[in-house]
Amino acid sequence: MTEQSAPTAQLEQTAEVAPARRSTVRWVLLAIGLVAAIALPWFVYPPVAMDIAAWALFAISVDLLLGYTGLLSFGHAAFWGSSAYVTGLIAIHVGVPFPVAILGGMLFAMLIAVPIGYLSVRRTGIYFAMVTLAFAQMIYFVANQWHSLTGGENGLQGIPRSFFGIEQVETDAFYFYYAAVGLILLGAWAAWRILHSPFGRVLVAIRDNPARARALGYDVERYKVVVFVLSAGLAGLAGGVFSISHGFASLQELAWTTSGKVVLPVLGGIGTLWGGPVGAALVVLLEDKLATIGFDGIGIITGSIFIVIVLLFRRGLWGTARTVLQGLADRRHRAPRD
Amino acid sequence: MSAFIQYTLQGLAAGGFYALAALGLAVIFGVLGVVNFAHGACYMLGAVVSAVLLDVVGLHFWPALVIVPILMFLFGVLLERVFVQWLLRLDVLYNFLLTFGIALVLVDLVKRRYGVSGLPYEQPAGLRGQLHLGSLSLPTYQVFVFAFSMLVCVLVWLLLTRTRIGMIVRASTEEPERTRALGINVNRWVTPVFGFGIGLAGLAGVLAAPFRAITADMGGNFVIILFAVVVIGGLGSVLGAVVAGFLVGLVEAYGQAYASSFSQIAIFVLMALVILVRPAGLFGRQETA
Amino acid sequence: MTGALVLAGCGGGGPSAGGGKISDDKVVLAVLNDQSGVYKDLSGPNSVEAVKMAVADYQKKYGDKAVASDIEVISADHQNKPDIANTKAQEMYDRQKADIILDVPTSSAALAVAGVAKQKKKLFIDVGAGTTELTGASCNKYTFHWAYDTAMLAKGAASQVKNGGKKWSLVYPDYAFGQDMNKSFTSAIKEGGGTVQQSIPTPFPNDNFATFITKAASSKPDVIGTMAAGGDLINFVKQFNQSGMRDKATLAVGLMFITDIHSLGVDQFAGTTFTDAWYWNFDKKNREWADRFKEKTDTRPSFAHAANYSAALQYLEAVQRAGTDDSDAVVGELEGKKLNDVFLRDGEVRADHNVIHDTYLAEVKKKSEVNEPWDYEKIINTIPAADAYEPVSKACSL
Amino acid sequence: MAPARTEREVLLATRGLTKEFRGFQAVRGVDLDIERGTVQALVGPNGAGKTTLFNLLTGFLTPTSGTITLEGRDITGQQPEQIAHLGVARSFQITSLFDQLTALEHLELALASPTGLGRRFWQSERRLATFHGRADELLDQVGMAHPAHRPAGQFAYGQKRALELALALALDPKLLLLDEPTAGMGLEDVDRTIELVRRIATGRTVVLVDHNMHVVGSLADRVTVLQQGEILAEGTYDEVRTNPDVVTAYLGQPHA
Amino acid sequence: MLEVTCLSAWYGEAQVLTDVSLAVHEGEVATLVGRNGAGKTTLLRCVMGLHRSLEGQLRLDERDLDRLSPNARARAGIGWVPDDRGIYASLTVEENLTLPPVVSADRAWPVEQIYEAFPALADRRASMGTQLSGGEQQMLAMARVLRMGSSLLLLDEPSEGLAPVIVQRIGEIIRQITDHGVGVLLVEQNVTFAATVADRHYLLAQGRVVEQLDNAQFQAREHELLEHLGI
Ligand SMILES: Nc1ncnc2c1ncn2[C@@H]1O[C@H](COP(=O)(O)OP(=O)(O)OP(=O)(O)O)[C@@H](O)[C@H]1O
Ligand SMILES: Nc1ncnc2c1ncn2[C@@H]1O[C@H](COP(=O)(O)OP(=O)(O)OP(=O)(O)O)[C@@H](O)[C@H]1O
Ligand SMILES: [Mg+2]
Ligand SMILES: [Mg+2]
Repeated sequence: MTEQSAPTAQLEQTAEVAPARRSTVRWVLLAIGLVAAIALPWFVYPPVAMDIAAWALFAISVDLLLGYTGLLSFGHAAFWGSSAYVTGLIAIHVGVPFPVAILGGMLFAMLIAVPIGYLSVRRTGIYFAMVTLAFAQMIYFVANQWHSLTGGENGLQGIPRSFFGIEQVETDAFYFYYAAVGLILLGAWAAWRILHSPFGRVLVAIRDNPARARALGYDVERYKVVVFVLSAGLAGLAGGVFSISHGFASLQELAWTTSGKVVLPVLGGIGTLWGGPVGAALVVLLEDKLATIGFDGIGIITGSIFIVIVLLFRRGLWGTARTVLQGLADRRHRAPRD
Repeated sequence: MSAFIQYTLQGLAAGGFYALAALGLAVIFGVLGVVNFAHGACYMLGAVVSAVLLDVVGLHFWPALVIVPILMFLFGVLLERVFVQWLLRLDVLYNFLLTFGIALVLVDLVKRRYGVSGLPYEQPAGLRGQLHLGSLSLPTYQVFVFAFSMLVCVLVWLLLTRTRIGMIVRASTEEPERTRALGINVNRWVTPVFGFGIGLAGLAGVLAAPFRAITADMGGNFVIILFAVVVIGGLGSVLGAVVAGFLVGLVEAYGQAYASSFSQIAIFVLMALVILVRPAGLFGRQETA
Repeated sequence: MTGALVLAGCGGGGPSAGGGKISDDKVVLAVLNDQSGVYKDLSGPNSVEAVKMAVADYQKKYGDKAVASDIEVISADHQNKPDIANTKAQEMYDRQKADIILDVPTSSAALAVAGVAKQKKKLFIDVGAGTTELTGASCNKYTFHWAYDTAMLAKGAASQVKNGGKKWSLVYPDYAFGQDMNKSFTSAIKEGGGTVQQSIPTPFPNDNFATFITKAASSKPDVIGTMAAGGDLINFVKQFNQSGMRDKATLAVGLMFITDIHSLGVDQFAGTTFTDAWYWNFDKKNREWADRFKEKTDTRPSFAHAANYSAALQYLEAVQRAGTDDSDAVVGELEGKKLNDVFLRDGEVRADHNVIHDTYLAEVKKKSEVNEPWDYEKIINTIPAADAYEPVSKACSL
Repeated sequence: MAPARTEREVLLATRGLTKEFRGFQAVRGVDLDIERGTVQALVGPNGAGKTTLFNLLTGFLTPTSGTITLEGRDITGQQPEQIAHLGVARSFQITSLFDQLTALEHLELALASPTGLGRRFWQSERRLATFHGRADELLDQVGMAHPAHRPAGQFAYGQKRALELALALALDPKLLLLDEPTAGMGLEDVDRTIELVRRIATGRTVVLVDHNMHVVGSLADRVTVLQQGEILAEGTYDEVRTNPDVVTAYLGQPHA
Repeated sequence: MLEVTCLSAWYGEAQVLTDVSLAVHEGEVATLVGRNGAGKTTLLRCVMGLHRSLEGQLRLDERDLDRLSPNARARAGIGWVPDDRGIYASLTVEENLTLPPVVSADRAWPVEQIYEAFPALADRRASMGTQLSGGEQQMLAMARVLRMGSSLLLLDEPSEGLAPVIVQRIGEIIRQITDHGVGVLLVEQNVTFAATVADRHYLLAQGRVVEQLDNAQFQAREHELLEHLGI
């Protein structure tokens, strides 16, 4: 019967924002997003732009679990990182064009996600978070120990960027961005597709009230595992792009601090898809700028920003903006009805 | 054999310390349902404050053991009033993010003021040297930490189980609105409990000062271990946190002694096993967070 | 840069001809290091100061004869994150027209930057990182390793074998750095005729060393060597002292900076031995420089500060000799040169771009022996440059 | 009693069904036979074990001992979703909905469940629109057509109860378990619900828990009275209503 | 003792109460009847101070309530039995019962008396609140306010999900406490039950009080009301 008691606290998200129905709005946003993604390297330094894109997809993958399924994974570094390494290893030892390598990394991430997910999804809330963390730590440990393969603390250096011998892409970060951002967009599209599918609807139901979902004949565990693996895949895709773009993979990719990047979607706004990218852009740009201003209190700034956002814009930057917009829209829509 | 006993004793000593350090987290976690990621930072503050007081006003270990926790309690009250209270009933995630932010700020403030390479601290008077029992010997200080931690744990446990506080605060965080409607002034209870938890973190900090590096980062990884302890023990269970503290201490000690390079994940393996076998930890209430 | 080459082609006159041969008329020295994390105190912002001192000295020395008339020093904080280091390095070379990057602690970050340097064909002198990889498998034409590496630390510490201290127990953090240190120490001690009874891996990071210390002590060694660094080192030492081992065995520390001694207090460390690449109070020359440094930063320099000064200075000297800041020319002016300055004693740029120099086995003074702030070290051995480092590694081909 | 009617077709049967919560027996050795096509009422004092019995039958709790058979095959210990797929639907006594979803989306989900459409993460959610028609009907039946487009979180209590019912119906089950369907409804809604249940009961089997004797009286073919986890009495409404034990244990002195 | 004058309440855009005025006197039971969604619960929440977007006046014993926080109102003697019972999952039955403070010692029921009245609770006192059966939770919610000894009870469908015997007992209890001067504002769907306990009835439709009847009239016109209002 305990299962009947609906999830203790609700995430301050889709409250008004049940799956967005206004498809016109949706298309406009989509267009904006695309333009942004394409214009990015003109405005920020291409390698940084690449980081933003990669973290954006990572954030989306986290949101897939957090915002739409109510699972806070604190071990996503496992997928981001392991894919980063596997991608790197493939690129180094097999020498295939990087998209292929990344695909390999992504598949590997999904592969390890199956057992991890299978074991974890029976737990909820903080317990889920901690189990996933535990598994991530184990993978970190393996990577650290397996010095010969991963280079341990020194990281896996010198990952090539072979791309059908196209010189610019392989050497110039600017062109590389356009070669790689396609993968990111593909991932983002996949997430969007998943969320606005019948499957996505079931996820929301499961998040709200698992017991009820089961009574309707939905196998909650199975759905959770599937979404967990899908999410891991996206995280892996992002991680692969990241390691190719930087030309190395380091243990940091697997450390829990990377899992800590779950904050990205929260900053942008949970359960909004766009929140992830916004949050990622914010944090990456911040880290980049702060690196050069010669102010040795980076944490003070990032920390304060987190605090302010949680206290004042709980729906996240994007979430807040969107709620405001919808508020206006609703006024128009609702007026006639009640 | 005597080596084994030696390791066991060291494990227990470490365990006692973990228990105490995790206690505050367990209280805040279990009673208020707040994932206080800043707990590590508060532990660090406890240590730094005692080091600074020693350096500036020459306040020694023994008085610090009383004064610093009180200061930290006040600090906790401040945190709760200014930040935490707004998020009490929301999903753990928001507290997590908030306290994460707070931790970042605290750590960097300390770094800017006191640098990164740490502060010196004295060996407390009367706790220097070792205690010898037969072939074994333990640092006196370790023994003290152990005994002291036990004492505090028992007191806290009594406080939460033998009084109404525990239940009132649990209700207040489960359904603040409704609890008000039942004539209970929620804030009056929640705030001090949060402060209390922070105070405990500070206390752990003071105890750490003589045998741990007093640096801004000292809480960074420590807090993760503490989370593991609390989760292994089971959310909301003070007793659980204590038992888990010892468990972790022993596992760590044996791991270090007999499988050094694996000792670093021993804790996480342990945690995974416990959660998978007992969904709500060793002593947790069945409702999951 | 191409522009500079063309001019060079025109063979325009001697050194005094100034700016012309300087890429975009400016020499930019970039310091990329940790300005907020664990290396902040021992390197960090003060290394930037040290580099500025080098620039000033260079300009003072050559006045208007200086090839690099216009010199700029920029810096960035890589927060010990290799990805940021990597991005920043690219940006420094491409956008901010840096001609050289300096310092870069944390091996993974250093190796990442080395990669960039190789790709961009620009100079990189690493000071802060300890990995021998930089002058081993991942060495390249544009990367130099200045102050120290794990092998050198080991050899230094092992030199005390001949002062007694034959039986060793080693405790090392179980990650690349620690593992390298452990290997180097073991071999160095063996060469010196000592024995390593046990070497014990520990987690990293780690705050609880009690069990490890007991274990290390169990074989009754003369010396217990720890490869822990930074915060972990302090944890180790505090618990080592509490355990009462201090009276039973010498403590040898693999990597220690004077800032560590300062932060923990000299009496906690008293009697501990370690390898130092440079000590401010070693002789008059060092001391003069240290005093100038103190005026700027009101603290005493660690060897990293001095090394950054030296690296910057020698780079500028090389530019001066080359008459241009063109990378290949400057590399040419550095390779194989014997160098001497306040930091480099009997220094030499080896074929593998490892810059070797005399190093020192230091012992931490007792509180009673300290007669001014930061006066913490007794130098017991000086290890001549020739013996201070491993021979050139075969793994490296530039 | 069980053997007496074995020639009639039994849809669901329990034998010695027992559930124990840490030493406390909520359901004790219950033998229940539910015949196809009948409306069977389950009444009894609070805490008699009715909801627990429902939870056992629908797999939300696993029995401490005893067996459950549906159409002759043993379903003891199966998962809720599996049992749902076998055509057993239930409503919850303590309202249990998806706060973020609108009434309409609730029903779409329920209707999609048997089709397996929910597994398709590569298709558009518009596919769910195919269920609109049926969903609207159901909402109409329970008088929820008006607020169909509001999130369930905003419903008044009675509205939630109505939606509960609609959900159970949506699965078009062989066996429908209703836990206090009319609780918190006004009389008129109660009567409409009675009508509704009667209509859907044709060709279906319904087990119904309700404390409203009016509802039980007008719907139930048979009534089983539980007390402290055991069957106290069984029979037609009138038999049971006049049974002195039942009166003292449950009804109190009879009135309207 | 309770006076509500010209109360209007909103949920965001939607207005759910319009100019509701009513009064409850000492020792009297007033019911609030109306079909689902009429606004009954909202009204109680307003009185309790839990619903804030409202206009109008709320007075308890000549005392203005607007200023008071919910907990102050509870201490002032308002006891609330919410429609969803509001039992705490994290507390045991006994804790649920003894959680709220006793606001008036002489009116408050001692725990023993409560366990006499509801033996079911006595047996389950050690189990977690939400493990109780629906009806048991309902009893617990009722018992909780009895123990507080409030002077004005707001009962939101207290008979829901209760066995007829228990419903009768609740009826007796209500009469018993009203004899001691407690006022009760009762939200009921179960008209028959309402009729047995109440002195006066307010009929609520679309958030407006459309009629006010004493019990006799109410029973007399029950059928007409049924058609007219659909209660
Ligand atoms: N998870 C549980 N843990 C402990 N006891 C429980 C649990 N669930 C139910 N019970 C107990 O089992 C008994 C039967 O509960 P159940 O909900 O089946 O009663 P019910 O017949 O539905 O009563 P009502 O008519 O009030 O709904 C009750 O006394 C209840 O306290
Ligand atoms: N949180 C909310 N947000 C928006 N509208 C709400 C909310 N809660 C209730 N409503 C609406 O306000 C109206 C009155 O609700 P209320 O709960 O007061 O009705 P009620 O008379 O108590 O109904 P019931 O008898 O079913 O409990 C209903 O139409 C309901 O849909
Ligand atoms: Mg029930
Ligand atoms: Mg209501």
